[in-house]
Amino acid sequence: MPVITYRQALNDTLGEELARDPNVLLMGEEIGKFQGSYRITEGLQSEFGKQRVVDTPIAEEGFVGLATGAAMLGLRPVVEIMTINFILVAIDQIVNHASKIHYMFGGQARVPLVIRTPSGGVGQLAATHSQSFENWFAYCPGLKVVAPSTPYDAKGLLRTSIRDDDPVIFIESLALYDTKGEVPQDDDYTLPIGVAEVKRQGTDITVVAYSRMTVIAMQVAQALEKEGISVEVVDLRSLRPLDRTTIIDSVKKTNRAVVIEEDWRSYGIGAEIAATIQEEAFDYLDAPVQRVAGVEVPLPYAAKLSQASKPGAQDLINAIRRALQGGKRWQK
Amino acid sequence: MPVITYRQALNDTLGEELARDPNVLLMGEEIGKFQGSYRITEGLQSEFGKQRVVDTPIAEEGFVGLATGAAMLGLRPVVEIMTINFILVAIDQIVNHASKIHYMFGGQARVPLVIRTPSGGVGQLAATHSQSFENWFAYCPGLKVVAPSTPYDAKGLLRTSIRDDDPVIFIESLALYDTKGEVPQDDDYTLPIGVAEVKRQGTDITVVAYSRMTVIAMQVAQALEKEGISVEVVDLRSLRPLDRTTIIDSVKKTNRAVVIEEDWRSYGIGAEIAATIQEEAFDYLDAPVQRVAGVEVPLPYAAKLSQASKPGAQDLINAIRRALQGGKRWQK
Amino acid sequence: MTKATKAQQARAAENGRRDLASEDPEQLKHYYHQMLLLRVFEERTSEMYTKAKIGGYCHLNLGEEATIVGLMAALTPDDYIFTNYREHGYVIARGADPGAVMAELFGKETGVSKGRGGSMHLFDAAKHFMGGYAIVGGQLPLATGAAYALKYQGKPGVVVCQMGDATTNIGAWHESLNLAALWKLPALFFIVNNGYGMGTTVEEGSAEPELWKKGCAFQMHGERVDGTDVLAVRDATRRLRQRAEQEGEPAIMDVISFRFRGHSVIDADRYRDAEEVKRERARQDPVLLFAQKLTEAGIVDDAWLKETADRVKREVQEAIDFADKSPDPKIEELFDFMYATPVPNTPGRAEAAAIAEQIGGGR
Amino acid sequence: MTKATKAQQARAAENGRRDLASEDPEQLKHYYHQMLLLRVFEERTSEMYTKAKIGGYCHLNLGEEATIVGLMAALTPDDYIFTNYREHGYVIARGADPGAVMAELFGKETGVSKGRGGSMHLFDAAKHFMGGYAIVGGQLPLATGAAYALKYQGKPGVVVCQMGDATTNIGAWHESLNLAALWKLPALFFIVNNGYGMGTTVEEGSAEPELWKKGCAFQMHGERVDGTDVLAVRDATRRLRQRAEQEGEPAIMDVISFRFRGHSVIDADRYRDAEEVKRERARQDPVLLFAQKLTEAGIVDDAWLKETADRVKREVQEAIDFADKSPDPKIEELFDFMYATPVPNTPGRAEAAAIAEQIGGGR
Ligand SMILES: Cc1ncc(C[n+]2csc(CCOP(=O)(O)OP(=O)(O)O)c2C)c(N)n1
Ligand SMILES: Cc1ncc(C[n+]2csc(CCOP(=O)(O)OP(=O)(O)O)c2C)c(N)n1
Ligand SMILES: [Mg+2]
Ligand SMILES: [Mg+2]
Repeated sequence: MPVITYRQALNDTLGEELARDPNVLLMGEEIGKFQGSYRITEGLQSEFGKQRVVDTPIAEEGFVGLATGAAMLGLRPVVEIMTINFILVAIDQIVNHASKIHYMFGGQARVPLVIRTPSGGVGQLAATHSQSFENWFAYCPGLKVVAPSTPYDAKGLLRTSIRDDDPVIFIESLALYDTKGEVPQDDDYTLPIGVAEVKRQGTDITVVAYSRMTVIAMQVAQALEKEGISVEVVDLRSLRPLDRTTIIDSVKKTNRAVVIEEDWRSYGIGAEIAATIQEEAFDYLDAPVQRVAGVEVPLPYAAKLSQASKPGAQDLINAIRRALQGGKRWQK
Repeated sequence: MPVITYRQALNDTLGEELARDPNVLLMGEEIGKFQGSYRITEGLQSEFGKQRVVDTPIAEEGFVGLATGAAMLGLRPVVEIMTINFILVAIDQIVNHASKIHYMFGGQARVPLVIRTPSGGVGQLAATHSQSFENWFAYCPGLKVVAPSTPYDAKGLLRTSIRDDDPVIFIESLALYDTKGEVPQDDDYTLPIGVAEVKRQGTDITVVAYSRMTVIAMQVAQALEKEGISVEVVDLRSLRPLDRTTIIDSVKKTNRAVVIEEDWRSYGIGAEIAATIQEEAFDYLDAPVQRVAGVEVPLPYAAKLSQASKPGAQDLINAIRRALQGGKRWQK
Repeated sequence: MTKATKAQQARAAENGRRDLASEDPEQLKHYYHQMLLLRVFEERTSEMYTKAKIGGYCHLNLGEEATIVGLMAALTPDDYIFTNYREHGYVIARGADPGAVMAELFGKETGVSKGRGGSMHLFDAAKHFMGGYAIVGGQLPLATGAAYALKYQGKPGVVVCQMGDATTNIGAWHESLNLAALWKLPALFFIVNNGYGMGTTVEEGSAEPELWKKGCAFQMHGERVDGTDVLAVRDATRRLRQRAEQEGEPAIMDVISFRFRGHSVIDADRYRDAEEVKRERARQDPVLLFAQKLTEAGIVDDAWLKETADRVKREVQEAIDFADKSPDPKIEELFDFMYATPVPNTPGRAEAAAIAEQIGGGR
Repeated sequence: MTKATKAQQARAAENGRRDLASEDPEQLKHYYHQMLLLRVFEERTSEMYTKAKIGGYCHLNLGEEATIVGLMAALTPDDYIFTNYREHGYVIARGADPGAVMAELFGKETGVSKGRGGSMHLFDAAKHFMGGYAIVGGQLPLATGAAYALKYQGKPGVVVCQMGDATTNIGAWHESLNLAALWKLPALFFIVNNGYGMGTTVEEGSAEPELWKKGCAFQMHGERVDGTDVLAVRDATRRLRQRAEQEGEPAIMDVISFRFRGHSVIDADRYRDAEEVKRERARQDPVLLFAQKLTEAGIVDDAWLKETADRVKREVQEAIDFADKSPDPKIEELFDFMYATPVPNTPGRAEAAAIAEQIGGGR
């Protein structure tokens, strides 16, 4: 398999799906003439034309709703929201409309819509440009939410999302766009939505992660191996539906778990993971599930403060050690 | 103390604060001439005039942002969003703006803003009119989120919220408006934000609840008392900041916990409560923390389906029994 | 701008009442029958609500009958319709079975939305009725997108986006109309101007109270139409519909009528002067007005009117009986329609059955 | 409407360049100094960004100098200003210390937002500069609310809401202007029309490309102004400011200038023809044009220009040195400013100190 970047995997997949199905179209701000703020759609407008790759005014509520209505009539729009911070002005169309149309109308209309957007922070983008809201969408029945961590997963999940007949929120990460990995070229390679993957086998502790945090988890797992600590890494891949079975099976084997998330700690994704584990693997847990997450502040701009507020490898290592120190219950 | 309704407690408090401070004003759709969709502001426009009780066009993003900007210049607006479902069109102003202004600008501006809105469902209001989004706001640093369950708490917390210099999301419930309770008339009666209350002492199990679910919890606690089951009820009162100490102290005493919430189960308020308990009271837990929550569907209109989707007393009783069956760990 | 405005004022005038000479009598009778059907359907709906057969929020079309029938008379089967939550009449006039509509209000499995949607969320895919939406302004971007799809796929037809007057003050209005004008989409923005958003008048909500003029910000044509005149509505819609379909010129229709009752069935309407409401209802009753016109023109007589009234009464009673006899949706099917494309780790029939069982244990 | 439009076109013409006879030479020199200060400040800012002294996103005011200085020259200390993220020059021209602005860009404790905000989030309460906002359209409702507060409290002054051309296509524009017009608020909606929203032209984004006309939907007056002419901007602002303050008549100013570089410092500007950009920059350079005018009018000579250039160079270097020497915010103060009213169960100095310690252990 050729090794390409996460960006390239997305760009390839969008191009292939545009070529495959005339009802697929891309829509968003600056995705055409500008080539995409983060160059995910580079070259696609010149290849497929302005009808298929549509530059929009700054009107997220308008064009997200427009894409939803177009999907109801059979188009398959793939919308780019420049970053997830800007999705708030469009969230009524997604949550009060797109997510409910199929169920609320008794199955009479389908909404084959994909909304791609990068979540999380990088550099010093500060409070309004560094947020994570995937937990908000994961909360909503009727939506499907995926968050690939590798170029391989990005391709497989984007294909599936575009071919899926429900609204899919496709979570990307600015910090992942330049990461590289093997990606199958096979035309019908897809990955299922709603299924997590054990990205690394381990026996001492389970680390649950998604998107960019999976990359950190894999690095930490490798580093700790030298110390003789065997870390199993579960990559959620999908946040809704959540694949609880894969998480629980892993924890039943390792008896310990840490979840790492880039979002704010309270009421974040990790809360659901920890709650689920204690519900379904209570008798297997030798220590409380630890959470590593973003510090709860509007992310400050200053480099040091910003760094101090984001979860990193060292935080994960510390949490793993805490979890391993938690002695076996029956020894207490 | 006189016994009045939750609605009356809110109406009284709004009137008193309008009388006390000329910078306090009410703003929202149909709160004046129409007397308020749920009559919370009844009579206030005739008493205080159109300058103090302002009817707005249907433009939530506009007037929530307007109230935020007015607050930056020293006014103390109390905004009514008719129901929390409609707050989605205004959420960018709340989360990307109001919640960040004080911190992001280094403390140079304050936002003494209160946004009142009823959350949850009643009757057969169906998918677009029965949602709970308080977990979304509770997730955001910079906001304070309160959710009173009684007329007593409603008065004390609304007063504090109006006198607080930060943006406060004040969560009400359509189903609570007609409930009655004692309310102090004392002019400086207030309740602190960020502090939970043990509404009922018990020894066998802790039930964590907020808003309307607290009422159900209290009923269930009373009913189970006859069976000799002693239930302690912790009413969160505030969702942000979350008073973890009160929750943990209770669970350390009872060794068992159930959380009941009206929102959707996955990624809801209960997830954070369960995650927190297993983190901070792991060694005291004799059974997994149980969650009683809304079924994850866009709430169907049909009475039977709607009823089947909402959490109720029986669900709580079942969960309590499950939790009590969880034997002591060291007996396993 | 200047030119456009003049043209618009001319139109507004031209949209005055017409005489009936040129009309097919049978058509006119059909219009009357439909208008009366909507009238009686809504009166009985309000009765059923007070009898607790209907729950949730319920908004009636009383006073809006000519607007609805005139609109539908101008549309083709290719066209699509998106509306707000005050939509019972639109679905019926578009051709849905009144029984299936009443069944939806009753929350029955036989309802147009299978009992899942209720009064505010009616849908009929076969009739291209694309939904009632209960978030003010929510239907605007959706309808604009449907128009986008028609243009993209080169299909005939236009999309009608119905809304209330107060909806022109929300952001979605601005974004949707700008996109429709910018991309020349076959869309009609059809404002049912009943003078109120709940208790707020048009003047209290919109800095430009002449709503048909608000298209100026998008160089979009707009017209005012008498919504109590079924023929005026039909003809204006026909003209603008054709323009939208053939020239890709979307337009605004500002269709004036009077709201007979409160905002919804539970609104006591205290903020309006009872006397004035009574007066206006008499003055602007589309059904009454049309009956008089048809009688004066010798197209119908009292006998026919009586007979039509009886027929409508029967038809609505049948709708109610159908709704009454229809089965509730099964709790076992609670998760049906959750997703169009099945996905793992999602509850289905088994989980729903478990809930149903538990309910036995009382929920 | 017709009348308004005529008036507007007249205004647009009247906003042409004026001669300098009637002006106070010292004032004119001051304007020039300010414009050059902004020019050099931004050029050095871009240099500092490439040197990685500045992070995040960074948008420059190059080409906008006359717009900014003209606007500020017309405002009083009572007035308030809200802007978008392209605001360095606005804060400086409003009177903030350039050193404190550069320090903010460097993320230092001495910055105008104490290093918490960065380039897109500048604030200076003392100068009534109420913030740079980085969500397109986000500042509009806020500014409208500030105007509401002035009216409510009967205070003098107006609120200027600066934004870019592409911002007129988002919903917040519609809701804010409607409220401002409906409630007669002392607000000026000041559009910095540089022809582009990133790579999208005005025509590609707005169905009404004459942005000053978009007020028609709210019966709000609008004017086009030459943004490369400091006096034209000053005088139009003065006139409309007074109208807003005294008659409660908000207005739109459509102020045209040319964006010298890419949308932000990291934008290579590939979507514009390099040749044309070069041509336009020469043709529409406000600093150059003003220098020529002042020289022709005999108000300044080459010596003064040279001396002013040196002075500005020094001033900007001092700003950079100040920023460089300033301390970083302390991690121990991470939670300062979290809430204005203290509340229990919230992290504070102790928790921040714990994080700082942990960082020692590398984060
Ligand atoms: C975003 C949003 N805000 C508020 C409401 C509550 N609400 C429902 S209908 C309505 C009035 C709408 O008036 P109009 O558009 O004129 O339609 P009408 O009901 O008069 O037909 C309001 C405020 C809502 N459903 N959605
Ligand atoms: C709601 C939202 N959508 C998209 C963006 C990304 N964005 C930042 S600036 C910009 C262009 C704005 O253009 P304009 O209003 O003309 O201002 P200019 O940058 O030209 O000064 C865009 C699309 C954003 N910040 N917020
Ligand atoms: Mg209306
Ligand atoms: Mg611009």
